[in-house]
Amino acid sequence: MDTFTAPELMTINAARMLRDGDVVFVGVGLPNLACNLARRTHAPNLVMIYESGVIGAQPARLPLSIGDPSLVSGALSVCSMYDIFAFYLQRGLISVGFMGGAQIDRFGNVNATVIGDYHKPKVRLPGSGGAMEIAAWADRWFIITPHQKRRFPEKVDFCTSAGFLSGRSQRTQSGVRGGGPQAVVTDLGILEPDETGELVLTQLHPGATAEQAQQNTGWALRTAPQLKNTDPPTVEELALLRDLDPQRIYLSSAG
Amino acid sequence: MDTFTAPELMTINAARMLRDGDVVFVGVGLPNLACNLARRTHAPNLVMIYESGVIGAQPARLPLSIGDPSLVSGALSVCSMYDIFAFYLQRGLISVGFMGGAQIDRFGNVNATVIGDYHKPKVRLPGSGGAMEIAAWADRWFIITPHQKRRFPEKVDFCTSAGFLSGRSQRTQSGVRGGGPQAVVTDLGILEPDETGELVLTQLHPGATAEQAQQNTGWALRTAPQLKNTDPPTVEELALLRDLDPQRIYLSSAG
Amino acid sequence: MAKLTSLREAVTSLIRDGDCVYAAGFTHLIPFAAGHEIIRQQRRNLILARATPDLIYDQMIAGGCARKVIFSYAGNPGVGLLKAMRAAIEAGRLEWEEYSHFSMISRLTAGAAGLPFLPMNPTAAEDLAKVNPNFKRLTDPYSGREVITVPALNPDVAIVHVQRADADGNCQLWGILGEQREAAFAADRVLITAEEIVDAAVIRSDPNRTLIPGFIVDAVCHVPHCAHPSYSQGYYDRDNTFYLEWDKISSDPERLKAWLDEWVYGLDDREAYWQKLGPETHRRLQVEPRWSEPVNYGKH
Amino acid sequence: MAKLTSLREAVTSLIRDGDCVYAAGFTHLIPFAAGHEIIRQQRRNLILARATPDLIYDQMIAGGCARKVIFSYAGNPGVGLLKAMRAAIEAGRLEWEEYSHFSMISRLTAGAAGLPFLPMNPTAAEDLAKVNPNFKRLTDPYSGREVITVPALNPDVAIVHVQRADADGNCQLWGILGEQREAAFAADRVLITAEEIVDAAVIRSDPNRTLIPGFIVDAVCHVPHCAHPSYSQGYYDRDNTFYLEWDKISSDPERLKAWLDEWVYGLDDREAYWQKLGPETHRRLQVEPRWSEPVNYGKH
Repeated sequence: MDTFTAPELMTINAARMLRDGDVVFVGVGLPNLACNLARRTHAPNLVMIYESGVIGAQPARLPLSIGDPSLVSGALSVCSMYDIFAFYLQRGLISVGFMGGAQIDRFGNVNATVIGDYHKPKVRLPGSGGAMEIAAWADRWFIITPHQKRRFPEKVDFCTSAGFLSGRSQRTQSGVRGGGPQAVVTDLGILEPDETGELVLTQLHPGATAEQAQQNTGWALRTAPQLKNTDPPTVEELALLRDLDPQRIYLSSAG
Repeated sequence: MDTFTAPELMTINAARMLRDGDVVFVGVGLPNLACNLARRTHAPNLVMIYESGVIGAQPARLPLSIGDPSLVSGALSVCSMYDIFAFYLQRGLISVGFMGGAQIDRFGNVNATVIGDYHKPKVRLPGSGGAMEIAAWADRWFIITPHQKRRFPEKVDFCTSAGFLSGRSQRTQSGVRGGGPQAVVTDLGILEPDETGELVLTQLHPGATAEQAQQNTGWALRTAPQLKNTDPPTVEELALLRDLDPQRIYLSSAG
Repeated sequence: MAKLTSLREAVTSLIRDGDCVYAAGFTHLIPFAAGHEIIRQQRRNLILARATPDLIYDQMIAGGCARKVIFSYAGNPGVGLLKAMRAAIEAGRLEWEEYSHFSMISRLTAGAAGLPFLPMNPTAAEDLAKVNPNFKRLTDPYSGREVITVPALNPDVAIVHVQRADADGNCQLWGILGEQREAAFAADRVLITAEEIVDAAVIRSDPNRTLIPGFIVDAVCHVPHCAHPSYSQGYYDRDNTFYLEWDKISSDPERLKAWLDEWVYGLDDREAYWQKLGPETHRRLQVEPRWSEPVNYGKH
Repeated sequence: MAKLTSLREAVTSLIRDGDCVYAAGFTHLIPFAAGHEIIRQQRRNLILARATPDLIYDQMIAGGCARKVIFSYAGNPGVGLLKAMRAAIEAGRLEWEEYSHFSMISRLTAGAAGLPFLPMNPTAAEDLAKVNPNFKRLTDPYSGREVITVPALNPDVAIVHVQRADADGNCQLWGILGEQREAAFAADRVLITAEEIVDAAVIRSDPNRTLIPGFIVDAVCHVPHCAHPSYSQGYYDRDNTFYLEWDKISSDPERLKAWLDEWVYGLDDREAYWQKLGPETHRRLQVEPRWSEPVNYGKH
C-alpha cells in the first residue's frame, strides 16, 4: 500500500460510491476528481453535468472553476442556466449531486450561507448557488469534507440545503423528489443516515478510530452496529487519481 | 389608374396602415405581402416575425407556409416555438398582428374554431394556432378579408380571439395588454372600431358604396360621420406588390 | 435493443398500444417515416399529441392508430383542413382536446421542466377554457391579478427527427426548432430519427448546437428522408405538391385506403418509399448547399 | 445616439443613477469593461443584479456605484469570497436580496417571458424564504400540492457581452450561455458589447446562433477583450492569476483604492487597459483556434 493524503483518501472513497450510468451534477475540486476516477474504473458510462450548463466535457486541463472554458471545447452539449436547472435538475434527470458547505448537521442539513445570525453574520459565506435545488431534486447526494468539529454542529445556523430536516419523515412529508444525503465522506471515515435520517458512523478509514470521529463531531455520534473498515486506496486508484491532478492542486495534504 | 384585383386592393390598403419600425407577427398570404410592400415603401425598418420562430427573413421565393425553409436560409434569427410566444409575443415586443378567421363579429371578436356548436360542429375549422394570444398581446391587429355576410355575423359562434368582447370597456377590464383590432380591411372598404368598440364603416374603396357594405354585413352596420374614400392603389404600389407575387398565387381575383 | 437500431425495431420496442405519443416538429423535421412504421405495426388506441397534427397524424388517424388527438392547429398548412381527422371526429371515432399554440407548448415546456404547470397571461378569449377544463386560473401572488394555467404534458414517447446525431443519440438540429427539444425532455422515452449519423467529433466540435443529449435518448435510427413530405433544412425541400395532393386523397375514403396500401403497408421502410417517389421528385426537392460560417471554440 | 457607438457614449445614454442593472454572464463573457466605464462615470445608487456578482460587482461596489445587490452566489469562483461586497454589507453600506441560482434565474426568465412570476418545485430548505419575502407559495391547481413562486425581474438595463454582433445588434454567442439571453429580453434597455462587429451576412449564415435580435438592442459597442479577467470562448482565456490576485487586492482597502485608481480611473478605455496588461499577459491568455463544423442551411 502506497502512502496517500487525506484528499486522496476521501476522493477514492467517494468515487467508489458512484454507479455506472449515474448522471452526476458536479462542481470542481474533489467531486470532479471522484467522478473522473469512477469513469476510469468501474463507471465508464457515468455522465458529468456542470452547473454552468456543460454536459460530457473532455477538458484538456484540470478545470479550476465550473465555468472553465476547457470544459466547453469538445463537450457534447452546452445549454443555458435556466435549462440546466429546469430541464435537467428539476426534471429529475440527475442521479447524484455533490454538496459543499461550511456546516453539516446531525440530520444532514447543509449550511453554505452564514455562520451566526443571517442579518448580522459572524461569517458571510457565498450562499446557495445551485445547492438548494441539488439537495432537493438529485436522486441522492454526497458530501466530501474534512472531519472537524466546527463543520459538524448539532444543527446548522442556516439551512441552505435540506438534508432530512429534523428527521427522515419530515423530508418525506415535504414532498421533494430526491432521496437526500446518502453519505458524508471524511478523512476519518464515512457517515451515513440511519432509518431516522441521523448521520451515524458506518465506516472507518485505515488507522482511524471511532473516538477520533466522535471528538471531531458536534453531536453524540452514534456508531453503526456493523462498523466496517474501508478498503485502503489501491495502487491503481492512486495512480489514476494522481494522473488527473498531476500538479496536486486539489490532492495535496492542504487541498 | 391601373386595374387591380380585390386582393391587391386589400393588401395595398393594409400595407398603408403599417408604421415604420413596427414589429409585425405575420403569416403567409396577403399579410406577408402587405408587410413586404410596406417595407419597400414607407416602412423600411419594419421587422417581420413568423410564428414559426423566424425573424428577419430574406426568402428567395414567395413563402407558401410559415414553415417554409426559404424563410430560414439567410434570416437574422430563428428560435423555438416557446420562445417566440413567450419572449416575443407575451413579453409585449409585437406591435402588430394579422388575424384570419371564418367569422368576425360586431365587436371585432374572431372565430377560427367552429361554425355551429363546438361539440357537434357544422364546420370544424383548424382552431387557434397563435391567434388567441396574438389578438390579446399584440399592441394592435388587423384583419384582411372579403366582405361577405357569412363572414360578418352579429356574434361569432366561438370566440377564438378576443376583439372587444361585448364592448371596449370589457376588453379593458380583462387586463389583456394589447389594444385589440384596429381595422378590418375588406374589398369594399375599411371598418374600424368606434369608442364603444363596435366596428363601423369608416372608409370606402373607389366604386364601392355604403349600401353594398351593409348588405354584406350581418349586423346593422353604422357609417362613420366622416366617411372617407381610400386612395386608389398607385402605379408604384401595384408594381411593387406584383413583383412580390409574380405568379399571382395570392393576388389573383380568386386569391 | 442497442441504442443505434432500425426504425422498425425502435417502434416495436418503444411504442405500445395506448401510449401518448408526441411526434415533434413544427412544419419542419416531421418524422413521417416513424408515423408510417407505427401504422404498419398497427399500434392502436394511441393518444396523438402535436401542436399541428399536420399530415402525419391525419395519416395515422386514417390508419386506425388513434383514440384521441391533442392539438392547437388542425390544418393542412397553406392548404386547408385535415380531412381524415375531421371525418374521424365527425363520426365519433376520435376524441380530441384543444389548445392554442402557446398553451399547448406551455404544457410541453412544463413537462420538460419538471413543473406541474406553467402560467400564461390572460387572453380574454374564454370559449376554449369553457370546453377544456385543463385551463385553470390562479391569482398572481404579487399583483393580485389572474393568470391562466395549463398542466404539464409528459408523453410516454417523443419521436424527434434531427439533421445529425451520433451513435449515442447526441442530436444537433437547425432551422425551425418548433418544440423538438421540449418534447424530448418532457417524454418518458425518446426515439430519434436522423438524416445522418455522424462521428461524436462532429457533435463535439459545436456543443452549443446539441439540443438533445444522448443520455435521455432510448433509440437512434438512421432514416434519411424521414421527413418527406415535410423537409429537413439543408437536406431536401418541402414537397408542397404532396401537401396539395393530400387534400384530395384525404377527401375520398377509397382513395385514402388505396394510398395507405400503396405507400405505407405496401412498402418495407423509408428507403423503399424514397425510391418509389422516383428521380423526378428527388430532383425537385434537391437543395444546393449554403453553409454556416464556423465559430471558434478555441483550444482552451 | 446611433446604435453602433462607443462604450462611453452608451453608458452615458443608457445607464442612470438608481437603475437596476443586470450585467450578464455566468463565469463567461462578463462585461468588465462596461463595469469599469460605469465606475469611471460615477453612477450612484445602482441596484446590481447578477446570479454571481463575481469580481465585476465587487469592483463596482468598491467604486461606490451600488445601493443594493441581488444575487444567488457571492463567491470569487474557485478562490473564495467577494471581499469588497462583504465589507460593504458588514459596514451597512449595501442592501442585499438573496436567492438560489434557480430562483434567481427563474425571476429573470419570468421577466423575459412577460410573466408576472414563475413557479418552482419545493426544496424543503425554507430559511431563505424566511429572510426574503419574494418567495411565496401557491397551490398547484391540478395536484393540490404546493409550489414556490418568485416574481419577475425586469431590470432597467441589461449589459451583455457577445462574441460577435452586426451593426444592428443581432448577437451571436457560444460557449457557456448563462442568462445572457434572458437578461436581454427581461430588461427595458439593452447595451451590447462585442468582441467583433461582423457583416450581417455572417449573422445570416447561421440564424439559429442569433440569441439576441437587433431590434431589442439599444446600443452596440465594439469592445475587444471586454471580458478580462473572465474570458470569451475562442478569443482569450480566463485569467485565473488575476482572480487569485483580486482576493488579496480586495482584502486591503488601500490596495483596492490604488487598484481602482490605476486600472479604472487612470485609464481611458478598454484598449488602454488591454495595452497596460502587457504582452506577457496577452500571450498567457492567447488561445489556439478550434473551429466548429459548419452546418448546411441550404439554398431553399
